[in-house]
Amino acid sequence: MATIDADTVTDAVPRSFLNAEAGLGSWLTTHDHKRIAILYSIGITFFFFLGGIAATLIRLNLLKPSGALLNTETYNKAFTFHGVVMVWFFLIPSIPATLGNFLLPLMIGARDVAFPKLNLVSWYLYVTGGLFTICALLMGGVDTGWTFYTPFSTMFSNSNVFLVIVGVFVTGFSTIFTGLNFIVTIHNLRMPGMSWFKLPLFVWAMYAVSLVMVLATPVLAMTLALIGLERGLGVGVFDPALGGDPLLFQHLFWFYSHPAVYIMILPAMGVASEIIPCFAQRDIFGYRFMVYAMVAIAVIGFLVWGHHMFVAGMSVYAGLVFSILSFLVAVPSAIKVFNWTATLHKGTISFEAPMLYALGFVGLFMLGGMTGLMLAAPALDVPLHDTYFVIAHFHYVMVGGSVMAYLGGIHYWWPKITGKLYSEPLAKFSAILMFCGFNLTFFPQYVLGYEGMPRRYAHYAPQFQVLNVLSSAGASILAISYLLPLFYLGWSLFRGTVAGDNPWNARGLEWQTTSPPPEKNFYKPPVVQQAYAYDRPAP
Amino acid sequence: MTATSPPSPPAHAREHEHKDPGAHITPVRHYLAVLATLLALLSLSAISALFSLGYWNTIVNLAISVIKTLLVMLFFMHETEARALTRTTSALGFIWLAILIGIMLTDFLARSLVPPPW
Amino acid sequence: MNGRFHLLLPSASSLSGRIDALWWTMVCLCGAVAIGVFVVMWAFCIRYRKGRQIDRTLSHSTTPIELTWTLAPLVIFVGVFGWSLFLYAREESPPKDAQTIYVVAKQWMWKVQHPGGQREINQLHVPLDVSIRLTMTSQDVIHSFYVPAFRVKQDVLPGRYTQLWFAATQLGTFPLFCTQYCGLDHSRMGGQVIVMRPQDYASWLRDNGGSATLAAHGAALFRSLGCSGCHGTEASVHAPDLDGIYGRRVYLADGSDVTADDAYIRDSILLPDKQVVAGYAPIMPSFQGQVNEDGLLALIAYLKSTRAPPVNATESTQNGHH
Amino acid sequence: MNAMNASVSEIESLRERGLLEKQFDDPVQQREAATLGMWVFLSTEIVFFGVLFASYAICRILYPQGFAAASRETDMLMGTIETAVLLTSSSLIALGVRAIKLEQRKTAVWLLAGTAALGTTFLVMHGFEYYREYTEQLIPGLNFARGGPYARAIELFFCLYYFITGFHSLHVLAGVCVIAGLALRVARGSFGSERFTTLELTALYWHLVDIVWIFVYPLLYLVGRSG
Repeated sequence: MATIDADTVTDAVPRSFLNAEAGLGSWLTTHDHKRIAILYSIGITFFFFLGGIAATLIRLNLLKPSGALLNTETYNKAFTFHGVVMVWFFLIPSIPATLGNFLLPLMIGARDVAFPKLNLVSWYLYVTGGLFTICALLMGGVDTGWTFYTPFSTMFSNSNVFLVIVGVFVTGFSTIFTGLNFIVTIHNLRMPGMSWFKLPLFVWAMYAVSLVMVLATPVLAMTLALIGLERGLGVGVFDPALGGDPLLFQHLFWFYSHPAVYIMILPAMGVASEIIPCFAQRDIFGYRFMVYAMVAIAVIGFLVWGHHMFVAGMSVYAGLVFSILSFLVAVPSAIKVFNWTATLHKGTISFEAPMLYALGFVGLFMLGGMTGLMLAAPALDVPLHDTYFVIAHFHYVMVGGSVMAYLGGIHYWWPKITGKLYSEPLAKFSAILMFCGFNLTFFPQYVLGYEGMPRRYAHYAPQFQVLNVLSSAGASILAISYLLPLFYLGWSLFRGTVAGDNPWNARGLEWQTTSPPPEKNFYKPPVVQQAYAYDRPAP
Repeated sequence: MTATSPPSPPAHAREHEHKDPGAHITPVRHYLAVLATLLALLSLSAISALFSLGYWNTIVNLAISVIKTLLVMLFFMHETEARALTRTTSALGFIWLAILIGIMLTDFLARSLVPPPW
Repeated sequence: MNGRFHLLLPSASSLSGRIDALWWTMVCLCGAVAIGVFVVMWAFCIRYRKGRQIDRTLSHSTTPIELTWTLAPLVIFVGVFGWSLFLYAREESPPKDAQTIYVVAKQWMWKVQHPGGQREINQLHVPLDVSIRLTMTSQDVIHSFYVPAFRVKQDVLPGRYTQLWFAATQLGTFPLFCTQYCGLDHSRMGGQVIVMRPQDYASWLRDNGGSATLAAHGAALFRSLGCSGCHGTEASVHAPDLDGIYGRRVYLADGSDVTADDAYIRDSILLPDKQVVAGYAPIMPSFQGQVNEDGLLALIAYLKSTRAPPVNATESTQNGHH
Repeated sequence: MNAMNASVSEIESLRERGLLEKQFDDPVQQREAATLGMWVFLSTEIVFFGVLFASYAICRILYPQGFAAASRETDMLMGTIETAVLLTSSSLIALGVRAIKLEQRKTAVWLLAGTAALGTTFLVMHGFEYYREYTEQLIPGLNFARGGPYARAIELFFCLYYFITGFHSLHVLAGVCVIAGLALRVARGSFGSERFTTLELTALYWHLVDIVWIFVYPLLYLVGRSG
């Protein structure tokens, strides 16, 4: 339990973890989970806009059927770079490394994560991996697609695949160590009285995500190592000339990559499960079912990777096994969507920006999830696989889901992290703009996919141009809506009004300490209540 | 359900009391006995490989390896005294490996079967 | 390829109608649930918004409704799975009488070879209402043969044969795409599938049938590579007789038996001692590197065209092993 | 001295002597966290090597005779001795941790040094094996020269052989360096019955490296020996 000696707030600027020590050195060698979370958020924002630039190039190029901007090779490198940066350097670390690092110890009443030094090592691994990937970009980029399918990535691509592989390999270990840190923290550092079923759903999300991170990422590390060795030696396990089977690579790659998409979505579910009860001022609907659903998604998520390979030459029987399991994994997600909606029942709902992002998340995640159901049926996956239907599906879940929830979480905990309030009207405007821009960008791609436009095409058949122009128009609106938060959140850092300890009247231990919290998290030990006890006043 | 605000405790109580694994000291002869069994099993697997038992060779070798692994895990890694959580974590890696190989086999073994007539 | 934009994709193959039925059912089902949830969400947001005086006492028994929306999706999903399972199995098992056309995918082109010897690049002429089975392989990376109008798609793997079948039910020209990323000109590796009336198709075959049929080309290769030296009828070397081998059960040295299909013949040419026939010494050299994918397909076509010698011949030669 | 309910003064003294980090409340919680963290890391190592075993399993199913022929090319005697060396080193480090808990510093130093020595012997024997295979032209990508029907399968086997033994030897090398370092620190007296968690974790890591080899040995050296 956190033994605290209360020392009162003395000078004008309240002492907090932000100004506990000054100087860049103190930031780069900090062991404080809150500072490491902020270091991560800087890296993540940088990589988000780097990937965003690649996305803009792609959308501009697709304005014309014969490619408006880039030649074919640059286009191939642009979508590969967009994929690699967005998947490994933004989506996977975004919520766990920033909000997770900052809030997990606070939410369970601990002073820090279990291994603070390992937490800092994870950040340096993440940055080193990032540097390798940027170095690969500067040396001419990669043209294999973020999936590195063999034998193209090992035998036929002469772009610097090796550098990106080393980059992703190193960042993979940053994810493993973060997962390890969270598992041990949740198991061992809960304050007395904080039993498992009093944990907020965000902590449950971090636990489920850490399980997936720890058990899936090593498979990626070794698979990419095999690719690197095969490129170096010229001979390897996936080489068809040697009798190796390219499908073996796809099995190993997707055994990691499907759980990886659950690494991206589970934290978003945790954030939504925190925001919706707060702005509906009502207990979450079906807390136990939500917990079991999260852990079920994490575990069953490991059994379903084959739905990426229905048309890849896999046997019919394996296709059917993976299909039924993929339908099974969709059930917990359906439960969660219904529970979020039911949480609004009989609440006192207010519509601040975090709530708009959370409601947007629930809506778009549901649409994304449903189209996932269509792709889980092999008979429908055969015509739709590797078309823009799949692109629209995973962007609905990733951009409509994870990015919306990440921004919702940033807005929701912004007062707690920085102690300042952002400008509410601007935030609401950018949330609504993002919702509209997003739908205009990706809904036409569902129709394009149904029409049969394949993905990763630098040039496309002229009949697809109308929808592509629509999609590119939506993309420009989306880009603007992503730039807006940079300004008004940055502005609030300097000019924002001071936020109290609990501006949203939320429940949870992190709202029982000052904002921004002191370096040791709590001045006096927090009071443990039932999770989401909105029927009682905040302690 | 009142808020349980514990007093500032000199010695807090963890929810579940459990004995401290570090304190228990196993005698030396246990370690040597385990080592002897391991080396015996090693020679057994080497000798068994020389007999032509068809596919049983692989099964025997793998079974011996599993026994050796259990011996090392239970005695050298003090799994017997560790708490349930550590035991489940140690088993997790092997279970996930079994999932990977098991479901992958449904593809590689079923590929030669002719697709269903219906 | 400059078809004008039409929202509804043409349904031009025997199975595309059934797949569209499943597709539109799923669209309506998901649409209904999505609209349902949106309406409920909007209703709650308006009805229970802050500042509106309304009864907000919570009833605490949530389990029954939780169970309903756990089991209901499960039942629907199993239903959809059953339907798609039935369809997928039909898609994956071509009818016995399907005509085989060989496709070799190469970095950024489709090479099509008809049994009659006709060769096409990025084009495929097929007769109306005839089941066509495409036996496909790739010379370099993974490609994917996709005709949206027929709702068929199959990845084409190097070192292995994959197959795809359809029966075209609509005349006309339909776009063909490569959907598995295969490098620089992946987006240009498209083509057309031209569905013709049977008599037009027959005349097209005659006009383009200039070069020898695939089987004849295979027979020439069979002699030029020296296969006939051992496997010919008057050969002195003790080697299995290959007449009428295609589709027959072959008994191997290690006691197992296998059907002599395309893959078996291809492996026997490139890796002769992988599956040695019972009663024969593994003396056949490997032809790896001496014959390319097109040559292999020609040899297979030739072996398919040979007939087993009449039954009254001596027992030993009939099933090719002693 | 690891009393369960240490009083506040004891906890403060532990913190001054750097035996208890600030985020933990008592030494038992700290040790449990360290052990759990190590076991989670060991699970990731099992899955990390598991991918190689999965590839081995699939390739062996595709080419059973080829793998049997290739396995006959490896040196079975050398493999058996290496396994025995690693098993013994595993027992030595277990005894070493026991000795530290009993404050028998002298024996602990010798046991740890013995473990590191056996680890190095293992690596040296691997060096000889690789050199012998180099002279017999069995290294794919370098000078692989094998004819016969199973040439491709043998090359595939040896690709896997070098990947598996290579990654394993890297782990053994890392283990040997860490254990040698610990032996020095034990000799200088910085470990005792109060502070042995680092030693225990290194022992867990070394036992895992041993377990991986327990599975590698039959899969690489004992296939088709009865030929």
